[in-house]
Amino acid sequence: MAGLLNHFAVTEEQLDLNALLAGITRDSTGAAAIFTGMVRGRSSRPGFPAETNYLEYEAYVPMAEEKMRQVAGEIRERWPDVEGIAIVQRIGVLYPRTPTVLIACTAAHRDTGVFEAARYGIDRLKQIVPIWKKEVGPGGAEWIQGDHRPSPGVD
Amino acid sequence: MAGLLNHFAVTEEQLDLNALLAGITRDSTGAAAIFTGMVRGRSSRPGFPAETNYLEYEAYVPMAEEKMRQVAGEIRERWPDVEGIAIVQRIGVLYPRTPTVLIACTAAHRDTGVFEAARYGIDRLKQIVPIWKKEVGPGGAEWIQGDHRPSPGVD
Amino acid sequence: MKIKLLFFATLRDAAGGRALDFELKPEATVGELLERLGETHPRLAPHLESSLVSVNKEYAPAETVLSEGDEVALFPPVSGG
Amino acid sequence: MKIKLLFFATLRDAAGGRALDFELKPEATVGELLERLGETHPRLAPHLESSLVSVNKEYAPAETVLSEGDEVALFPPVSGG
Repeated sequence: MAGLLNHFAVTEEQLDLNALLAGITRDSTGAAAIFTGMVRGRSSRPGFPAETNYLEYEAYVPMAEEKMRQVAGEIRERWPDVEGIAIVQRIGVLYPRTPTVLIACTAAHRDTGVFEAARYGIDRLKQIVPIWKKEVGPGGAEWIQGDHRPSPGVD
Repeated sequence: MAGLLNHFAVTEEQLDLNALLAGITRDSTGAAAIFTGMVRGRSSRPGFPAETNYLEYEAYVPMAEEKMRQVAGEIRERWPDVEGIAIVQRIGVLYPRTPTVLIACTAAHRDTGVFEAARYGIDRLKQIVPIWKKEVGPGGAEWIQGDHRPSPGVD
Repeated sequence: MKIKLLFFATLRDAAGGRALDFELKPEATVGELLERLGETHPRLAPHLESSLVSVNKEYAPAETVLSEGDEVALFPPVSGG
Repeated sequence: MKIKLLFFATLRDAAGGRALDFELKPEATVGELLERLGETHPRLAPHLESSLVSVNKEYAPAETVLSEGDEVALFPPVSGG
């Protein structure tokens, strides 16, 4: 699959959206859909911590980057007009308002599925990419546990 | 509508996605969907210039910023969980691969309609915000004309 | 009465300039403005039928009644993004 | 045979460390590994049933047969993003 514009990373560095976008842009590119997640400092949704001081992320880095590659492959299968895909997770101690994750998909035009592709990317990342976060708030520290059990051979 | 995180601009400056995102992030924000458009240097889609040297944008700036505000109002009506909205159009001479426009919507969670809201935003911008571009390619210069005729009172 | 005219994109090219102060009879409508403009600026005439019109930064139909000092802009369908 | 065990998140806390070299009989399965681990590391036992297992960076079911030098990771359902 030479020539595919892919960028997968687990990093402790700040996410630079400008650079990440430029990295998956080529001459034929006319549109990008980007998702970013941020640390919520407070939440009113039931089941979520009302107040968070910070999150601490860890990852099984080589497997995470492999699984990001798999997610990108699934995206290309479903939306073959997607040109570039960046999937980046920041790890370490991250404070409220900080972008923690980015999924960006580029294509020639916006009607190619780029929005759906980015949405699919973040949904799949949260299912199968081995990353975990511990929430530290006024009540102490707690690992946040996902609810997806991957099916070997499928996930 | 005090306290709404809105940012509307027509600018000749480079779009800084990091700063624009930070500007519409607050403590309760956990997700952002961002659309950017770029100048295509080449295209294989019928009806689009095969090769473009650059685009030259102009805008009726005060009306454009008013119409951006209107688009944001329409977004908030449809997706009331959206927290922040940034709509920015860059004008002037812009070369291939350059981001020209950004629509970003933030919310507490990604299932709040942020993706649909960003998509709606760019669709509406291309219908009603008074901005025009001239395409300059090997064959000369040509104004690109839209196909939407706004309905006064609605658009 | 006097209104301020603005032209953008193809309309600016045809008008040969971006702005114009224009004299109209009181309570003239947008439709009457366009008719008058076609007479005084024949190079604009072929563009007027398909052009969009805003009055004070709001899209305005032909029957809109104009007032002294209004800012009226003429331009083709938009193509931003 | 020897395999390399890795622990993450809650499993790392329970294991008291991130990595462990572990001795197993040849051709042991993932299921047998978990059973053995529960015996040798009782603090891990309560976590093993709900934990996910990867072998050489791929999710692996209990019946997967292990080989000398495999990298086996144990961790809870993921929560990145």
